[in-house]
Amino acid sequence: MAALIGRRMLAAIPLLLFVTALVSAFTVFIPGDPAVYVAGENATVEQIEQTRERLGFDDPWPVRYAEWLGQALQGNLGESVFSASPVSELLAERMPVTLALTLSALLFAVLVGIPAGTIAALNPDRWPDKVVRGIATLGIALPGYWLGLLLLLVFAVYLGLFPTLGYTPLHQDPLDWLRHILLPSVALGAPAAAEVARQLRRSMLDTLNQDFLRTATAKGLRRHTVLGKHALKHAAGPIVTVLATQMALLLGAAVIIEKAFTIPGIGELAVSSVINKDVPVVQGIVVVSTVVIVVTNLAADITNAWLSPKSQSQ
Amino acid sequence: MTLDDVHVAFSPQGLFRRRTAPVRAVRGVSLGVGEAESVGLVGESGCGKSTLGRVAVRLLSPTSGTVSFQGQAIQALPERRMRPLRPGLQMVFQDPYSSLDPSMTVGDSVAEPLRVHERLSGAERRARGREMLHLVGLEERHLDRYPHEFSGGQRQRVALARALILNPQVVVCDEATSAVDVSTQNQILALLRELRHDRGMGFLFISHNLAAVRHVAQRVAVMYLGKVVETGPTARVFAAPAHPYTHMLLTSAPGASRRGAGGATPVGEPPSPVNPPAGCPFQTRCPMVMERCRVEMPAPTPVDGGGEVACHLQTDGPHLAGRPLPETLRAGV
Amino acid sequence: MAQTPETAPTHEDGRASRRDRWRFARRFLSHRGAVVATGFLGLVGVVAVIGPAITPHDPLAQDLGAVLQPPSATHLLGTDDVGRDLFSRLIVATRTSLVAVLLSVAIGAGIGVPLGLIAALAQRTGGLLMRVTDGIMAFPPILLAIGVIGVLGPGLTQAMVAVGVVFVPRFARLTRTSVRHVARETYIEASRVIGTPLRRVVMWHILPNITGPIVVQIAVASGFAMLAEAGLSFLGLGVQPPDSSWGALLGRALPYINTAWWLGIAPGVFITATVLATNVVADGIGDSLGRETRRDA
Amino acid sequence: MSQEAERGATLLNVEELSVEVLTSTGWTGVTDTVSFQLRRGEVMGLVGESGCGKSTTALALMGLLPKASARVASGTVWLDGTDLYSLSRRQWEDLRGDDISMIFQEPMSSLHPAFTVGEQIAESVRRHRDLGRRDAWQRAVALLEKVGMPEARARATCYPHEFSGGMLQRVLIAIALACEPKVLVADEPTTALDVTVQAQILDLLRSMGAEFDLSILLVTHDLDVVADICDEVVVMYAGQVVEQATVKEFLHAPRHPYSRALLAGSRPDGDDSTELHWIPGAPPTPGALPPGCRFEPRCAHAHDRCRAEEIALQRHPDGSAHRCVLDLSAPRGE
Amino acid sequence: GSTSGGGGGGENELDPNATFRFADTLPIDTLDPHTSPGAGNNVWLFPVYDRLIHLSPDAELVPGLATNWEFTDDGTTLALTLREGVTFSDDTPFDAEAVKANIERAQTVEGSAVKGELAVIESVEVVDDYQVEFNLANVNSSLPYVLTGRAGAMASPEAFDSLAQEPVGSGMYTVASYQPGTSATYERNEDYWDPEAAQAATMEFTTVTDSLQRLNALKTGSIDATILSAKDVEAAKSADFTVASEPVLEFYHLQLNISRPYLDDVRVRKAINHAIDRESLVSGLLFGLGAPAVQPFPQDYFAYDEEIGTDHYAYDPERARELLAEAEVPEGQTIELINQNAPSYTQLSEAIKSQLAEVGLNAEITQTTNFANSFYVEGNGDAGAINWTGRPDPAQTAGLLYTEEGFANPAKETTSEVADLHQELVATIDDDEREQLARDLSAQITEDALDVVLYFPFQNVAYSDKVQGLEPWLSGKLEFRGVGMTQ
Ligand SMILES: Nc1ncnc2c1ncn2[C@@H]1O[C@H](COP(=O)(O)OP(=O)(O)OP(=O)(O)O)[C@@H](O)[C@H]1O
Ligand SMILES: Nc1ncnc2c1ncn2[C@@H]1O[C@H](COP(=O)(O)OP(=O)(O)OP(=O)(O)O)[C@@H](O)[C@H]1O
Ligand SMILES: [Mg+2]
Ligand SMILES: [Mg+2]
Repeated sequence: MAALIGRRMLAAIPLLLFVTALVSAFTVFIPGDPAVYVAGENATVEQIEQTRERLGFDDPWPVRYAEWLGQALQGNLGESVFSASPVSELLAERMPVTLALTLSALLFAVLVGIPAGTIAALNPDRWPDKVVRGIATLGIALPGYWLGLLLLLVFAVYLGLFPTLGYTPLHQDPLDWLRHILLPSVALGAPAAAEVARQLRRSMLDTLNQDFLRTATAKGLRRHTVLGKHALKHAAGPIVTVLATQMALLLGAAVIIEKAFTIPGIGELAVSSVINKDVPVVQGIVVVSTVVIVVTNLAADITNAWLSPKSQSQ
Repeated sequence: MTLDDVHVAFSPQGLFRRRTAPVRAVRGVSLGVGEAESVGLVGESGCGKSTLGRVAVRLLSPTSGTVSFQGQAIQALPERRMRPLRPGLQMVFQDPYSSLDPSMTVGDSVAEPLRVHERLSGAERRARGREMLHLVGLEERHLDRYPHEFSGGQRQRVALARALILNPQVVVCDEATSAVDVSTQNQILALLRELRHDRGMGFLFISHNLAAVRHVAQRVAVMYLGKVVETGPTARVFAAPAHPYTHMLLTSAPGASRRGAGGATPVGEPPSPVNPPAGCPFQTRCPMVMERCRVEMPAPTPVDGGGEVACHLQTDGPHLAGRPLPETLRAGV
Repeated sequence: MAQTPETAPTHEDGRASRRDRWRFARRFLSHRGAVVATGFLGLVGVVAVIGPAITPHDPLAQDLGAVLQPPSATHLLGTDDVGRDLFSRLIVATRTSLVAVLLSVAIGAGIGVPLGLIAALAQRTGGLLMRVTDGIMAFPPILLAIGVIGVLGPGLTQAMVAVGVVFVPRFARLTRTSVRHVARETYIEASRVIGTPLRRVVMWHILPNITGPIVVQIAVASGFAMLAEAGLSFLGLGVQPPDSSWGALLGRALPYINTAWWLGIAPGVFITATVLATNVVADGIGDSLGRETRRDA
Repeated sequence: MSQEAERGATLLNVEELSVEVLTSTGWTGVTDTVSFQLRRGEVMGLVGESGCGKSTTALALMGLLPKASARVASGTVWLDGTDLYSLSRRQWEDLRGDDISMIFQEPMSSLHPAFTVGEQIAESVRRHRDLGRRDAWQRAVALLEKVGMPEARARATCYPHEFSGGMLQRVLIAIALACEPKVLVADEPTTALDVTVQAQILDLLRSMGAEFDLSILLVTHDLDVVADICDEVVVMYAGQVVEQATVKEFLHAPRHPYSRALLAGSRPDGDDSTELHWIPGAPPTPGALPPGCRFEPRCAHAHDRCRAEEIALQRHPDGSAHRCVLDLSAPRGE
Repeated sequence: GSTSGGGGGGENELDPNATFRFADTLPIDTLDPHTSPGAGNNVWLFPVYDRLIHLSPDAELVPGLATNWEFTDDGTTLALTLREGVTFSDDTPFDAEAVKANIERAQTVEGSAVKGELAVIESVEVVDDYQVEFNLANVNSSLPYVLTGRAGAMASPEAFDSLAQEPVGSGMYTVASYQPGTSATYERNEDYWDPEAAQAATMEFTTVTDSLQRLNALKTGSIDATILSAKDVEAAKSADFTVASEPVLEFYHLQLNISRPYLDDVRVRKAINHAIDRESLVSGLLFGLGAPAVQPFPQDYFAYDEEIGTDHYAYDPERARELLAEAEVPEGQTIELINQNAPSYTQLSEAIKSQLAEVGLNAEITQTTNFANSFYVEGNGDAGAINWTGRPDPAQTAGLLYTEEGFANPAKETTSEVADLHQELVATIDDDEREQLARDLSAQITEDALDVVLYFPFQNVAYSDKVQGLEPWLSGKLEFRGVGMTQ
């Protein structure tokens, strides 16, 4: 296990170098010039020129990348070109929000997707299956922000059950946190829940045909033990992988949901920094999200190793 | 076709994967199949039979050793130069379910070798395919069907038809009859015999079913943990096994006779090919193991009645071949 | 049955696959949902082709005196925020949306599948290729898309190229896994023993046997592409005015969701229904392609 | 006959069992009025070609037929005086693994890959016996020892993939025997194993049968296995019982042409020059059965009568039975 | 004209402990006034930082930290008298030294966004503790107005290094917490010199970029006040909120790059002016909540020229076609129309495109994510549909938009008349003369059709009935002075 973690961490290093270099190279092509904005509304052309020089935008990207990397290796991710805030602070401020959002969306996906998928698999082609499949397909088909706005309109604006914007950290006020996070999590997690339900249905159907379930039944185990313990543990394998891939998708989709619910997460920052060429912030976000994804995949692998000891030994 | 001192080791690869010890699947096997000769290869699951078979048709390159076909060493031939030799050297696989492409009709599968090696029109190919199906006991109407419409036995016959369509000199049959009913098995065995007699084909017949081997093979090689422990004419090996393992195989085949013999239950299980024990590979299960077996690899020694055996008993101990079974072997450990 | 004349017509490969397709068609047709969904997609396709000819109004004609009108006899779906007929715009936008989807999926599959094939067949380069795709997959897709749009500039084509780029690693991965799966089958070995050259092994055995998952993935990706187009248009990075796509119509309607809520309903429903239909079709295809593997215990 | 008095009481009584499965054309019968009796302490072989309904019958006894695609159309199964088909689901669950248990052909796939073998044995013990975690585990280890697992205590904490096929089959036997059932149904338990291991497992079954006073129903297509271990044989063809006899009778003087053909095809001795026998044609598929005797199209002894009418199973006073107008063992008399 | 729905139940007592929650339309970049790039940040900065001179709600100069200011030495010196007894929130005293330090910092700090505006100050001379003189390079009558903005914001010299995150000013509030880009909490400065200014104990500001979201937040009580887009005003009113809608200095225009072919011809520019139906833009896009305009200053503002009025370029497609024909513009001539990528600009571009099509011009819309860079710096496109957020002094607006060196002049070209008038305006100190010059300048700009001014949208300030004293500011940047909440 420790070896696995160690190996993955080592493998993450070239990955991080690769993506950050890619970002660096990439930003060259993004049109626009942050210096124009940074220099201020009343700046002259010379001032813009000076600003550009000060920010180092004149250097070729490998030079800038090397400089950034040198700093980053010392733990300094630089400062936002626009707000002059340290990138690490911006990330520390916003990443927990986005993480909380994506994780609760994932949790929602699990809590809804697993029972739904199981019920569907146990009644193949009968009405519960059809209902679950119908809703699941719908869940995948609904544009996330549309769903988000509809939820917002119904539950927050008309029924007044939830606030329409903002975020309270969990440690400050758990109940208020829940009120803020619930609707966005549902909106964000709906497609994931649908995907989990569909995949679980499939792998459950597969599992239900496995010989070892027949063995379990032949032992006289109760039906709920056979399904809830034996079948689920086996069928969960693909779901863990699905959840890991969903995590990457959710991180991206969070942009839109955060916008719809005005949640101060990483999303808006990501979009505006890419558009405005705030390279240090983009780098920071990419580093963090890559790490998140590496960690997620690692967690998925560890879970899978537990779910399937055989794969671990190979 | 001859194999000479073939070694195969599988070493797990991977950039970030932990290195593990190689699996030494085949360790120095020499074996030949002559014209119109059928050689049986028997041994326990995992002892390296299939690996050897795959080396013989050059699906695998051996780690060391030579494989020659029609006097030409083929173990290192590039695929392009190997291709002209392919028609003479064919193989039938164990699993009847995965050895036919599910997206192709049976007719296309059978005719695939013709498409590769001969310039024929579609009609000609079809005619040859039909002929081949007849030979293996199927009918023309089967040509346009898909594998999933066939039973295991039928598929195995289709696979055989595909291997035979180019009229090969040597066919490696890797457990070609293991997955089918006894009845079908007999049918296929009869067909193989016929092909050998009428067309002079040679067979390397891999099986763990001793009875089947006995029915088709003139010579038998017994493998254990990557090594050939005994070879010899079929009749001699079955009547007077010279290696304790061969003996164990024969006596443990189920049947009324075994029941009558009074419960000589074989012991233990074969060790892992990842780190085979030093000395004789069979030492962990051998009821007659001696001090020497643990340190020294027995060399092949000729046996009365033909063939060779790699066992210290042959040189040092009470010879097995041609003698009544010693008490120790009867009673188990 | 043995009376087939010796001079049987040449049975080329076409015939074989036709038979296969029949089986597929038969099974597919037995999925009522999938058939209905296919019908719906067909209808959408027809509208996409003949759309501009059948609009009741000029989709670009504005009437600033009549903005945000509710549905009426003249304007079946009402008017938008500069007073254009929404129904006409919806019809015209159909083509844009479909072309967008096709473009991105074509890019994704067109690059991803060959890459996956190479990665599966060439051991060394394959490993490297997969590392690179891993890296790309580690990017949140929207970031990647925005980056690509940043490079190429906003616009529908660019946006869909971006979405296509997002698809590439996914198609590559799926292809690689499927190929490796198929490559383990004995019939591939059997083909090698026959001496079939690699190129032909790929053509004859590998490609036909991975089409199933890939077709399904294409259908799933189409649904995703439609949503992605909508999302990018929502962020203003997609289609350029005054042209429109369903996603852009929806995005444009959202600010009016509580003043003129009807604006968002039609595009939203069409997007959802189309994605739903593609998914249902994908499921249908998946089910119908699944080969009966009989393996009695 | 005398020594069977105490052991020989009927334990499992299968009466006219017919099972149907769902095919593309609807519910189709795959077994037809299968009847046989399994006596206490006896090993009975259920043999026949692939697809003749052996596994279906075995699963029906366990109440394990897949609900969606198979059902018992008619018939009863009595286990020690209980009518199994009158039981509720919960009663079935209490019965399975306790009074009657089963092992399967593929040891590799019949164990859950993600639980240790010890857990999988202990689970069954805890389900049916009022034992704590520790005690159940102790018993699991004891069982593993009993089935001949070396270093049982350590091996109990291993996962199935760390075992060879033979070892796993021992584990499955341990699970089946965990609660000392009266009947063990074994569906082709050795088909997937090597000869030497096969012999080990058969011997284990034999010794366990004796130790636990088990009745075993052994499903197999391998007549050698039957000869090796069984006392009694039931031969099935196309869903019907065509012959029931003691092993001796069956091996030396089969009554039914099908039994004879089977035996002829499986004679193990012989070499390169021995003639090989096989039954021409293929067994009929369920739903497309020939009129009259189901074996008639492949039978060397068939005549008009066989085509005309269904042949009834003839019972003989010694408990044997066969389904043919002929009796190939006739010279021996009844 | 005000369409204000009345000031709510004004009789109620103000609650001194109240929290006032406001949603702003733009994100806050930094809390350092000197490096903060845009006037949009003023809303967030001004509660913390007082400026030397303040603006009144109708954009007139009123005392801030300076109680008096006057030009001396023919206008080459600006002398200021400072307010006494003021300290920064870190207890550093505010005095002439502090002013000197601030001006010098603003001129030199790395990343300064105001040094251009302050370039005219050559040196700062401390006369005594509360007297300070700015020595100027040349006469610049805009300087007092400049000092009302971020350039004149005073921060504690002790805290110069950390202003971006931890601002220290002498304003009516201090910042209690701050999340870059999204929100800030302000607490009342109990020692503030004007006890009437801060009525609420706490203010919470958040950024909500979407008007609909702001309306929703208002409706659900998450905020007390905000600014709404025209489309959402009706909904707010029907939900019983007060909406004060007033014109401010901000206007929308179709900016023309007059160095481009055809657009360098005044007839073409006039033609385009005539081609636009401003009334329908205001009624269709703003639901009437705006004032159509042809000159860059709103009615009732001192720089507004009555003679030109609002109808100088009446909607007249016929006339437009004639003018285009005279200038020999081919039918269907393409005009590249650039707009910032956001729905409101897109909508406007589309409307303009459709109206230009009527007179035979084919506008091709290109969206950009960075309008200023693309249109002003790189000089892409022929025209841009954008808003001008307004400046306190007409000379600033004219200077940036219509002079050769104006940053927001895409062509970096102008007419000599406009250039001369602008220079004269900058060099004139006398208030009456200035007003006349500003009017002339406005008239000249309009006459030369340097721009296609479209309309002044109203600023729609919406608030609940608990909010008191909140009115739109002509500057367009709300200052919240005197804003409080009832119980
Ligand atoms: N590609 C491979 N990579 C690693 N190990 C392999 C590979 N192929 C075979 N082995 C190992 O080599 C050994 C010999 O395998 P092989 O298939 O030749 O045995 P076999 O005698 O044919 O067995 P069986 O009777 O089960 O078919 C086994 O331990 C197997 O696990
Ligand atoms: N669930 C099912 N659905 C459809 N058909 C079934 C089902 N179970 C069994 N059958 C069919 O019933 C017949 C009897 O099958 P069964 O498995 O009992 O045969 P068997 O004698 O055990 O054969 P084998 O020796 O191959 O195991 C076969 O034709 C099989 O295809
Ligand atoms: Mg093998
Ligand atoms: Mg069976």
